[in-house]
Amino acid sequence: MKIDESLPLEYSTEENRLKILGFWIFLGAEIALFSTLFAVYFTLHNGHGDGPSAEELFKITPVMIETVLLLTSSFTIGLGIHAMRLGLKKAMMTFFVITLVLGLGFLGTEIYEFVEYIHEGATIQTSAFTSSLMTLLGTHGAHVTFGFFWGVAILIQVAKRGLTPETANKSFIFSLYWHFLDVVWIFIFSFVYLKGMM
Amino acid sequence: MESHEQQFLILNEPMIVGAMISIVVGALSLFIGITYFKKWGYLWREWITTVDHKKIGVMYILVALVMLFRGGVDALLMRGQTAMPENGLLDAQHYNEIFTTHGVIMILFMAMPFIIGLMNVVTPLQIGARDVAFPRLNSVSFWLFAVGTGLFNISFIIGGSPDAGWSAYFPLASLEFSPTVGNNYYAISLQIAGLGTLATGINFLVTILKMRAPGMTLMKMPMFTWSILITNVIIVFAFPVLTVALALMTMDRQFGTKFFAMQDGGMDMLWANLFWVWGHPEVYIVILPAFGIYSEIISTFARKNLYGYKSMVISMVAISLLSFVVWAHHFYTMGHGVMVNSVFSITTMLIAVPTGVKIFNWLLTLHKGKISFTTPMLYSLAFIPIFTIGGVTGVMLAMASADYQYHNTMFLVAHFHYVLIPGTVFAVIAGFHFWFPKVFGFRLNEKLGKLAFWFITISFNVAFFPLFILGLNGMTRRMYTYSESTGYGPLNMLSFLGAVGLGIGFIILVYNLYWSIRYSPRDETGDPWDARSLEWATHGPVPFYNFARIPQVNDLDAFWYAKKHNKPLWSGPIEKIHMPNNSGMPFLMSGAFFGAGFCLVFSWWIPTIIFTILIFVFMALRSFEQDHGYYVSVEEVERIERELGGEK
Amino acid sequence: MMKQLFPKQHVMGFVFSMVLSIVALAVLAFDMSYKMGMAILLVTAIAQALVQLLLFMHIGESEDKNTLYTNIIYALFVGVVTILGTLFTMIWGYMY
Amino acid sequence: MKKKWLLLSAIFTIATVLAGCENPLMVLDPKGPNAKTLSDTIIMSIIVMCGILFVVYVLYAYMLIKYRASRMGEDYEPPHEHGSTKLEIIWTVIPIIIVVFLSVITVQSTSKVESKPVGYENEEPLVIYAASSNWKWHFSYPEEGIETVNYVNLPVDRPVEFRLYSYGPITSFWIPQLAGQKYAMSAHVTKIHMAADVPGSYMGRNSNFNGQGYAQMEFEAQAMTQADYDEWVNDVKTTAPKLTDADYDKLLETDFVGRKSYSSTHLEFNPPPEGQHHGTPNEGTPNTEEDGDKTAPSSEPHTHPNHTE
Ligand code: HEA
Ligand code: HEA
Ligand code: CUA
Ligand SMILES: [Cu+2]
Repeated sequence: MKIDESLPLEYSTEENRLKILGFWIFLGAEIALFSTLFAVYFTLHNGHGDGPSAEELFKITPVMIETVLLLTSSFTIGLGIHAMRLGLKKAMMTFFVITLVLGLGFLGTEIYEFVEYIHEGATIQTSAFTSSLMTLLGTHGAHVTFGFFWGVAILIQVAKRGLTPETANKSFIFSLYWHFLDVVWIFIFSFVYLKGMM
Repeated sequence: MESHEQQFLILNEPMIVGAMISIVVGALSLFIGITYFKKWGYLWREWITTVDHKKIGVMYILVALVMLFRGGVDALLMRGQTAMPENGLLDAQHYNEIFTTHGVIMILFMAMPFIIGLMNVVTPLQIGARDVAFPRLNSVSFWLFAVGTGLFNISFIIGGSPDAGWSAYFPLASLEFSPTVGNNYYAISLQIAGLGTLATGINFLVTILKMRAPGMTLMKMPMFTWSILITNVIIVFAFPVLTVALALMTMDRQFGTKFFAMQDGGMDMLWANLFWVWGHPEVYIVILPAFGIYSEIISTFARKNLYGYKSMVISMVAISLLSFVVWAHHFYTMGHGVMVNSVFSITTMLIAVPTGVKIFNWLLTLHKGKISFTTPMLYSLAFIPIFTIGGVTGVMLAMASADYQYHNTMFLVAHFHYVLIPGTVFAVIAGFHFWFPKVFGFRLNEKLGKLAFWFITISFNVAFFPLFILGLNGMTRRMYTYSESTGYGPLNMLSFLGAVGLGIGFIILVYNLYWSIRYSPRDETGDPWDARSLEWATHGPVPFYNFARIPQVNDLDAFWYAKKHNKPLWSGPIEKIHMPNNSGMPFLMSGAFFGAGFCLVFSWWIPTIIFTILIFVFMALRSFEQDHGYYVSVEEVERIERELGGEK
Repeated sequence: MMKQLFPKQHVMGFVFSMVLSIVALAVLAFDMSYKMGMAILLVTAIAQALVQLLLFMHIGESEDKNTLYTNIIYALFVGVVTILGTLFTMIWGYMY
Repeated sequence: MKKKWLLLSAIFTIATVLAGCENPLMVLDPKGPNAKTLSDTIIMSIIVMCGILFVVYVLYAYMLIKYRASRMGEDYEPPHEHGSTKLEIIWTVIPIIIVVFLSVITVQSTSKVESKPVGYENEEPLVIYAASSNWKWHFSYPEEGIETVNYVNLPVDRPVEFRLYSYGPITSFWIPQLAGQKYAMSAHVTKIHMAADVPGSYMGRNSNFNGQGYAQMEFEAQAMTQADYDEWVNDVKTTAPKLTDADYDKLLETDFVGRKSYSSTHLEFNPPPEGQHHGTPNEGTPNTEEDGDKTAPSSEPHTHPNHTE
């Protein structure tokens, strides 16, 4: 394997560069996927039938908590990658752990929110509005959940194998994924919650 | 007209029982045969676990050929049923299942994989690469596709086929109106195959963007590679829409959500909308590679470079962008205002412009050429006039007002067969004949090839031209029978005869395969057609590492240039070659997908969850796996090259 | 050490994203027209996305940056067309 | 390549036959102004397309005849040509002009058939509700207070406005000789305008696949003189039974029924989803259960010009 020393570890082999490009393209596909979910939500968000409407359902507090947690985690994973580029394995791992903990916090809040919704009589079967809302949120949440386990797997590998072109590449790609989820959340925050409460 | 009750094995239908028996017998004899000839190891080592793009491509094409026959038998049954008024070959339920599976299979399990197969075989060779960017992922793609195909096809005997049309409009496809598991199969098998397709899209984009031979700038790429690049862009951005649509369908049918429901704020029209947001780009996914294939073949057999290379590229980019903004032409009749229909009419008709540019460029490529009429060339030449009929009738459909009269009629059916068959099917057959010697080292017989060609081309027109007239006479599609007084009988009979002729043509085609494998003379040159692009520069059959040395490209049609000017394509010594390892994991993981999909179809939750966990376990295993591939030594490469008749 | 671990670019990005979120909250705090609110949300959300894309994801750092930009722009084109087009055909198209 | 020429001449013959007289094709044999608009549009577009095909075929035949290898001589080597900007501009611009032309025609003819037929602008249309349920058509005449199943009679020389909806899968209401088709859906009402010029019996059917009984889902549309029409209405009013809620429910449940006539309509007890839009609460949706049916459709001003005035 040819290693190009002039580039950061995660870019240092041809294979790594292919993977990074491939992942960006995958993110392009994810943009299309989430756009479709948004399109569905925007089309159906008034279709609440006899169930609760957006105004009735949304509360600002948990949403703000989720937003702060996720934005912060996006920041910390950025720092993690920065530390990785400096070759600071310990610092990098610390930032990754913080990121994943914040991610768990996000998930916890979101689950709490869902339970609240169900208490208010809004399940995924209640109306087209709740179906599309919960599917959009759920898809994002599932991505975060998957990201959590993926992050754990990468942490284990970094701990065991150190910072190699391979592990650095995985960590970097993981960070792209995590930032992307943050971007999606911002759109959910703005155009689902804030717009819904406006 | 009794409706099918929910049942697991369909035992009350002679046709299905017959199919079941023949499948079981076929599978059993295959199993015994493989065991008898001790081929399991060979199969596992050389095919099931392979990550070689050429072998994966061959497997795609094999499945596609089988599916062509499955879809073709469906077609013959439909044409047989409607050949005469009040015919009793099929009842309504059967007819409905059959046109649904015919449409799905032909588009998603025949046209797509055939194209993906050719793209697998050819693209890395054309750009002078050793493999695709992610060989392991490529294998995953294939096996997911294979599993999706298998799942869709077993619906026929276990549980019942989908019966709401390939477009599966809600509310018809909802649990209320389609209570059998048929549409679960539809949603889940397309979902699994679609994931594979998406992965293919990413894989080939990276391959083409990053792995071209030195010197091959984008504007020096062969036109087929260009068409694949653009096609994969469409795949990457269109398939997520299908993913979402199918997921919503599954949830509506199996989890009681209300997306497309008739109550609680649901919107049945939204399914149609999402389906076509994907569905329209999909038809360009199957036509653009065809355009690429024709470009290669026409320029090869006119012995001329492709006319207007740049405008060919620009027009494909234009088509790819336009393909995303026209979908509503599939439901002009849904009652939205003049405004919506006008906008989509105009965007739709605009696609005629770049397509026309391509047609005229091909014609001008022939100009001053030296045209030899080989089998692949015949298909490519037949494509131009016949596809143009399909295209201009498409423009007629694009006129919203007029479409109020064509929509859902046989006129529409005629349109899309006139684009799909001379467009996509002729192209993949032409590509099959053209690249066959590259992969197997011998050509298909030309005489038989031409015989099949004439059968197919003439019968095609006999089978489908009458449908235009029937459509204008008010015959709607998806109608299993009609009364004598309609007067539709004679033309339908004519069309049936055409379909039989098509069947005979395809039988000759397959016979040609058999004949050529046995008797065709082997070709040693690797370049039997005196062709132009890099894939012909290496040996045929191609060694597993493709090129002993990576070629250096200075020109469009690099190989042609090298031949004509006696310039070598490569220099320097042979170096050791890095190759990826085979792996059984993609196959096994796809097995887990099959399990999960099958159980999900029947809403068996616990096994579904177990299989799903298994899928994630495979992903985790893959994450922890350390596999750096292996090296082929210089001596080994030299030995292989010598055996293949001299270094290339 | 701290300076090394907390580069300015990232800290700025974080501050931006927090500020932008708070600005977006204005649509709840103040009484404003629907159009005005949507405009604010659009601006803040797009700015946030750009912060992530440019400052955190380093989209412009590699040799493939043109490909990456094309990819994202194409994805946004398809995304926007899907969203607006769906609303156009399913909702607005019936209201002229 | 004789075949191509055969095909070409076939197209021309067909084009003439299509427009011709003896046994004209249904779509090209309009019996009312809106269908006539469509038929004219179609014939015009066929002519344009034949022109395009002609150009392509002539070029094609020329290339194939002139440049076949067997004629070119052993040592003829084709030239290397990059293309020609001039030619490429020509075959971009001419199609664009054609597309612009077709677009204008499309927009004009679409708005024409989406409004009251030409020549009837000032007349009050006869409103008929057409509802589909597996696998029948129900026609209600609110003006006359009568209802039919699987046949519809209309007076000639009077604009008719069909308001469509469906109890279940999407269907498409189509009387080819009077107007183009339109979908009938469960959540809201769509509309077709038409008028018949000539008395006669016309084929009408559902043209959007909706399950097992789809092929049989035909009805007869009979255009009759005003006098005949009045007589028929009177006849139904006096002789036909009233349609009760229970009858209607039973009717909806039955897969196939023959023709029926009633001297009242279901509109009173099972109102159509008018003024509804997706998204608003779903009272009035045809599929809702008994009590939902009784509530009047929500009275909010509907924003659906397509649906009701
Ligand atoms: C390979 C597949 C393929 C291709 C390439 C096309 C190409 C086109 N299609 Fe087709 N289409 C389908 C597959 C395809 N279609 C399928 C499967 C369906 C039905 C699905 C279903 O309902 O089940 C369908 C349905 C369909 C409809 C919906 C009709 C309805 O449901 O009522 C419409 C309407 O606009 C349409 C239009 C077009 C147009 C304008 C093109 C254009 O791209 C054609 C462009 C080509 C030309 C025009 C010829 C060459 C050009 C010139 C020589 C230049 C000069 C020409 C002009 C200026 C006109 N198609
Ligand atoms: C790539 C796509 C593709 C291809 C290649 C075809 C190929 C064919 N299709 Fe296809 N068709 C569709 C895509 C395609 N179709 C789609 C998308 C639909 C819409 C579905 C829907 O409404 O939901 C459709 C619908 C459709 C209908 C409309 C049904 C209806 O609405 O009532 C009909 C009717 O004739 C038809 C006929 C045929 C025929 C005769 C062929 C022939 O070309 C097939 C030729 C192949 C063979 C004949 C098989 C080979 C040989 C044998 C099997 C050996 C045995 C033969 C003999 C003994 C003679 N198709
Ligand atoms: Cu759709 Cu009103
Ligand atoms: Cu289309």
